[in-house]
Amino acid sequence: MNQFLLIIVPLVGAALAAAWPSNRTRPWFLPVFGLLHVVLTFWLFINPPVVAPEAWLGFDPLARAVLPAVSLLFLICAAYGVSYLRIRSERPNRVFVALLLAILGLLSAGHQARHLGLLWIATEAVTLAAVPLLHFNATPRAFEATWKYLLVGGTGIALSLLGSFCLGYASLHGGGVGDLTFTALTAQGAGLSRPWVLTAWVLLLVGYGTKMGLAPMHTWKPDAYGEAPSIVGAILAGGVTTVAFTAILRVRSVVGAAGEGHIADRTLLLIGLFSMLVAALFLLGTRDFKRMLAYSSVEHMGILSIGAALGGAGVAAALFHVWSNGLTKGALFLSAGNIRRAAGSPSMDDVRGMSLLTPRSAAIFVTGMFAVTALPPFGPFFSELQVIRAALAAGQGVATAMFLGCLLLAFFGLTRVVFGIVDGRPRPTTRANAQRFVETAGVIVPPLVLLGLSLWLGLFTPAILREAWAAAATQLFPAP
Amino acid sequence: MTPGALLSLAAISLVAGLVSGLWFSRTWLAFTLAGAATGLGAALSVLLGATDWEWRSAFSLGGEFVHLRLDGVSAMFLALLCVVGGAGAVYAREYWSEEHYPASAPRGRCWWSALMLSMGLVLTISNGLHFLIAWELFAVSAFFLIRLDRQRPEVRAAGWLYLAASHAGTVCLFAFFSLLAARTGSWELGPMREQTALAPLFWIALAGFGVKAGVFPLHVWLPSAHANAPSHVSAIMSGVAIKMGVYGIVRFSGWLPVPHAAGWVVTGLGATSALLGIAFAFAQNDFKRLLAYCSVENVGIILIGVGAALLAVTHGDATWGRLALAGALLHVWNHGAFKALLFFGAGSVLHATGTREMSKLGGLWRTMPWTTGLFALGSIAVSGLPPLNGLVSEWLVYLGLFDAAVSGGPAAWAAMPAAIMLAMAGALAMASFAKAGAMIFLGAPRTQVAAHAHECGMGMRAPMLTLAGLCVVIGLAPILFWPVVARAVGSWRPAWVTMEAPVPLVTLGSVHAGLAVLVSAAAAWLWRMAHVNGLRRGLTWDCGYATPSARMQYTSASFGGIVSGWFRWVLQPERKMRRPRGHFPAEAIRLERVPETVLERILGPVSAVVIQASSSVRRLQHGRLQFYILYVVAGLIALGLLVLLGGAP
Amino acid sequence: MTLILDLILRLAVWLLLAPLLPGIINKVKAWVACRRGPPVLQLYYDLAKLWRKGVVLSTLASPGFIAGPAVAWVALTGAAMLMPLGPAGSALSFRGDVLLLIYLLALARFCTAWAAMETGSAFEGMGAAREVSYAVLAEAAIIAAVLSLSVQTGSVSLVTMLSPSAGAGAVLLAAGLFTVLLAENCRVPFDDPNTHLELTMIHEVMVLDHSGPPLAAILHGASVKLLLFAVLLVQAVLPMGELPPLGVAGALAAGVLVVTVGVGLVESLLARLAFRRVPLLLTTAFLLCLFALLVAWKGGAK
Amino acid sequence: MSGGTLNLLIGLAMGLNLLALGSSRLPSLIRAMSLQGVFLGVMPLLMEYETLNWRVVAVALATMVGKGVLIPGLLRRAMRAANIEREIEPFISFVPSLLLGAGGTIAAVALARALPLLPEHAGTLLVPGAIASILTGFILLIGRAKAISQVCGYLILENGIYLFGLLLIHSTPLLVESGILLDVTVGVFVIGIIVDRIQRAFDSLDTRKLTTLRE
Repeated sequence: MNQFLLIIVPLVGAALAAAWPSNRTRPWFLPVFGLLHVVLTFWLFINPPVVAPEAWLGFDPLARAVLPAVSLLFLICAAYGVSYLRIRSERPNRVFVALLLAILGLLSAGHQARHLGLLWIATEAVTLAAVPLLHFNATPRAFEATWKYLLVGGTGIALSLLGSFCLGYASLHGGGVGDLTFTALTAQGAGLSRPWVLTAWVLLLVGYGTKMGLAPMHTWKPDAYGEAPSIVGAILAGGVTTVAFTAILRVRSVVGAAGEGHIADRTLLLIGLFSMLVAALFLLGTRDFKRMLAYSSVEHMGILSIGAALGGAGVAAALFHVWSNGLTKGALFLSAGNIRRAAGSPSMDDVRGMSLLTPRSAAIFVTGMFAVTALPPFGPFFSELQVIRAALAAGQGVATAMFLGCLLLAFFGLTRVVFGIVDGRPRPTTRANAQRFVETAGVIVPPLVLLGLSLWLGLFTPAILREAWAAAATQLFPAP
Repeated sequence: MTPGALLSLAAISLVAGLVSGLWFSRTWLAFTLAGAATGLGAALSVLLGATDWEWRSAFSLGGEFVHLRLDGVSAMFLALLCVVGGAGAVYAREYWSEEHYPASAPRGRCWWSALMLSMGLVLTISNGLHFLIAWELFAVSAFFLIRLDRQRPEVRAAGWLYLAASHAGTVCLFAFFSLLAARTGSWELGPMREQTALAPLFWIALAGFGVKAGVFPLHVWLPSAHANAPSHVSAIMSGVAIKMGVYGIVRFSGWLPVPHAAGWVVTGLGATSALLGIAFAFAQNDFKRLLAYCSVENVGIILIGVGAALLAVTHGDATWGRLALAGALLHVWNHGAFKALLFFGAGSVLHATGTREMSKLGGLWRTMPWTTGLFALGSIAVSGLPPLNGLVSEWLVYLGLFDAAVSGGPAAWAAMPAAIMLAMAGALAMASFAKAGAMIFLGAPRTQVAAHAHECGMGMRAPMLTLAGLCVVIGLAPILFWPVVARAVGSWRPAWVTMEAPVPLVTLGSVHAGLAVLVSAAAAWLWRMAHVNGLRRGLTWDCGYATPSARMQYTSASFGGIVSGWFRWVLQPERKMRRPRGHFPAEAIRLERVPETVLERILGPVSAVVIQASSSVRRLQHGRLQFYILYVVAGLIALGLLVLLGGAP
Repeated sequence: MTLILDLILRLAVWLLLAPLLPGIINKVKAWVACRRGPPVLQLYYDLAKLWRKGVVLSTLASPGFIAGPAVAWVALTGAAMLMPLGPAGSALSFRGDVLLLIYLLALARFCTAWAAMETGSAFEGMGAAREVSYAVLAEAAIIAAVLSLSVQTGSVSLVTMLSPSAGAGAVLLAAGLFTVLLAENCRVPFDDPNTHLELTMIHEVMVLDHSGPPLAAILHGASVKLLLFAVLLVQAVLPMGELPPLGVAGALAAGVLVVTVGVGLVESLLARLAFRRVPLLLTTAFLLCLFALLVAWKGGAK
Repeated sequence: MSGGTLNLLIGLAMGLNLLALGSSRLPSLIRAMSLQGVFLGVMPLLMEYETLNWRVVAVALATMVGKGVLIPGLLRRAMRAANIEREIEPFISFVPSLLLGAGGTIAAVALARALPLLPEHAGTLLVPGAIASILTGFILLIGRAKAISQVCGYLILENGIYLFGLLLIHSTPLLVESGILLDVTVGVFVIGIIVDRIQRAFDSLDTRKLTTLRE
């Protein structure tokens, strides 16, 4: 029952928020329902329910390994959202608040979906629900970004639907009775028709990869992250992408059961490395620090898919990375949002010396940058090291070398941009603009908390979390 | 007290310093000195005692149990860290004082404590994961120290270059430790010489630590970082921080099996760094850059010793290997002492004149007698001249090389060229420091700033005196330090442990002492004779030229001209000259700049290519939706082909 | 007691005999030029005179200007003390004393250069620059020579090193060391001690501003250095192992005389090299020593 | 007999693809698309006519209304607002797109053989038709400059997938139906709204204007 609550509670909240009259008090729905959701999630996390194998929806190990991170990230972003929406009080926030909560509900559904169709529906519902959030600023640039997000994402939707059809037909052709729960598909295993499975894998990888933002399907990301409010960016990067990732993981387990695991792994590894390389090259040149975050997110999606390509240990490491990257990226997005608001521009060309204008946000931004580039003792360091170790254990020496090389290039790019905007003497225009922005506790504490979580996650990874990741890995890769 | 107790005291006081540094400079100094003293106590108690100190935690950090270990090797480096760190802290309070740098002084104090703490951790930790953590913290705190004065663009550039290079090294270390963990199945570090399968890992470690150590082709970050950092930071960077790279090489060449070629490569690298590093130093005009390049040379000397020791491990006998390694380890201390002293001296010159260009200085000995004397002493030490400490360690390395050559094995092929290159490096070092001392302190002031310099205060003088004292003591009584070095050598290779000095260090020390006495006696006597016979002051002989001016003095460029001519192939100096024309030439210009060859001539083009690639890739994100969808289709097709090819059994 | 006596005698020999060599050289040059030339003891008279003279100190010079020559003089004498004298051996012999000797010479060079730079005169800067620069090659050559000796004799201390066996190596070594001697002591063809054109000088130009006792110290030190190199050369190449002590002493004296005369002849027959050619000659010397080393090593190998 | 009719309809749909590719005038493009939508709406009724149940009927109606009426209407409104009549200088001009489409259709028929089908589907043109429409959709999405043409392209792409989904409508109705309903929502609400907004923000529907976001 509780797993349904995870979905229903936020949706109810969304409905209430939509009905709520006051623009000033409506934002409080976000933290309240976020908190409720966190409580529910962690209650389920501590004592996980038994999931019936034929259930279409369930808090199974995979959901247990990822959903808490999303919920936590959402709560903190929600807390930030209250003060953010107070700053943006000139904009009506009815749609914004309602859809954010709706997204939380749909994310819970997507993470818990154990049925091909349900998973697809949830994922795409999230995609569509995110659309109005992207053009919250209602600038032409925002609409352009939304348009691209919509059509590229829509293509992704279409392809993943086609992929789902193919997988369904594979089961049908293999004598299945049309039961599309992952349990059934996995059970059918080698009975699935090989050509259809492979076609389905390619289509689903591209479709959900578009949503994850793997290169070369990442093109919507910089525009969307660059134009959307940073809180939306944080939730997209830390929440929505993870749904697509878990989708790929679930499909991967079916393909593995069908005996095509090695091909799937090869494709995952290659597309991951390619994404990292592309992202690193973009990072070397980009001059916009919000787009920079988008490319960094592409890079980390690459890391995730590389982890997924490395079997059990790699998947556990990747799930660890989902947590560490999501939380750290959140801190980066929120502090970047502060800097963006204070500076009035996201471009290195006009933003300088923010360490003098917004010292706290700048400090968080720099720390977050170091954290996300695997500086110990923050979370990403440990998770990426686990990925590296898994890769080496799997004998992927060359891939590891490329992986490290891309990390290095990305580090060059990120430090270049970050110190470019933090150092130096601010321009007078920036100075004037920054007068209107106050670093209140409301906009400083949430990113700080995220950084703290990332640190805690790295240094004192709770045994129960490791156990949850390992359980998820065994769920996807049952030990032969 | 046990080393453990002392170390925990040290850690506590450093943390207290880290906290208090933001507000109270005096308290910070007290805590830092306390930390340094206790740390030094711990190091010495291990070095003079017989047993290593080891501690395993009950709790786990990052999924691993904390495992600390202080043995001979790490204790040697720890002692150096404590001495230089403490001295630098004292120096910093006057040099980077609150009233001069209200903004950055507090930050500087905190990062200083952080740096000392993290380096201490690097030296004591014996678990791969935690080693990486401490290593990165150390790298980052050094980075923030370098860019203390971050309002200046060149400082920022130098800091970024350091960060980038250091991260490149760290990436190698990621690979190294992960491979180690993957092969051994745990992050635990310790002696595993018998697992010969691990030997190839040494190369990755060499690359990773070599960057930090500033070995010649990998030294690109070092000159600008040392030159642009505040001088006390340059001192600890050059005196201790780059030694962390040396520590890594020594440590893991001692714990892991080394490949057969390791000795050759390390010796070769060392010899190259020694010769080319000092050649670059001699060509510099910026005296802090000169010191920085000189650090490259000294790391080279250290590596020659280490390489000879590795040669002895692979083919050869322990006797000369032990000598070379002892020389190398002692040189780690010596270089730490005199290079920190020299950087402090440079700092007080910078403090007094505000310029790093030797061609704008001169004649400072009148206004800054203390600095002059101490700098001269440091120069004698760094040039490896008797009777100071520089010679002692170089002498040990030389003996190791000579014995290797005499032993006639294949190692001789490496030892003899190394010895010759070491000799040339020594001569060049002497030349460089004759030049530096002369250009800065002697002759006539070349500019107004040089004419109106002022001596540094006691706060900066005291640490210099301490370090100078250390140089003298090691020089005059090297035998006192032999047990320490022998202990370290013993913990590098237990088979090599020995207590009695295999070389007449006593004799060397007494000769040094006698020399010191005689020298001062002779100087005094000559001085007296001069006064007895009558002493007049007159103009310098100017060959009858009527109006000599300070600008007619030999400049640093002209002094180094001959040698930089010999090394033009690597120095590649850029010249801008206008020859004098006609009978009464109006003006003639000759400007010479020595570029960072490796950086500008090799890395520059490479990174240009990468940037080119990046910009051409970025052009794909041109905002046209149609193409974005095309990319999706392309991805679809590519993956489809991949699966088709992969699907083919 | 005997030790003290031995030390005093040794000092006497070195300090008293050293100034003889320049005299002999000048005499030889005079003979070749069919002049009468200055008396052999000329340098003694000069030193005595200088010792009594007052000092003119440059207004720019620091106390280092006087300390420098003193240190250099002590360093050179100390080096001489390490050098064995045939049967008498050396005052102090230990493993690696040869390296100390080399670095004592370097110390002397450093102090002379430092003192020269004190005056801020362009001439002396020029001289110091040349001195320290050419020293780089000279030291390489010396180390190569020393290496060859120690490889040949399997020892690292002078007393045992300097009893070589005759052979092709000896010839090469002789040539190399002789060239180094000329360079280190600033003789023709590297430098011309009697020229009076500052622009062309190395050593002499470094001491332009010195006068009185310091100058005396410098000149005497220079002569000690010359004797030192002569003794080194002779003992490095003459296989005197089997001779009786007196014979060895005689041979040593004769050898030193021959070297001195040789220097004189070279000075009177050759002209000073152009400066850009100097490195070439020094490199040749280095290569000679290197070949000597290879010969010694391969000889030892078989 | 129904199989024959079905194939006939699919053939017509494929023909409409070519029409859509070839026409430079937006109204005819929209008309082709809406007609295709109507055909697609009829198909499930044909396939399931012996076991006709309310769900199938609902799906069919939703499709016909959504794809045949609602979206075309919306696009027409936007077109009128932006008063554009025809596609000018497309990225891939009409003859090449026609050739591409035709070639693609042939390739689709060939490609469909590679994928094994169940006996009851063996006779149908569903798979080739689906592939052909998907291809057409992509060509329009990539090759056209006007937002409206791209939307049409997207919907034709969806039609292709719908065609494919009909293979499964018997075994796994829910997946298919939800997919269809979601298409309709995507189409109607979101795209419609955004097209409208863009029309207002840029007061044009030429995507050449939408290239301010770039590196």
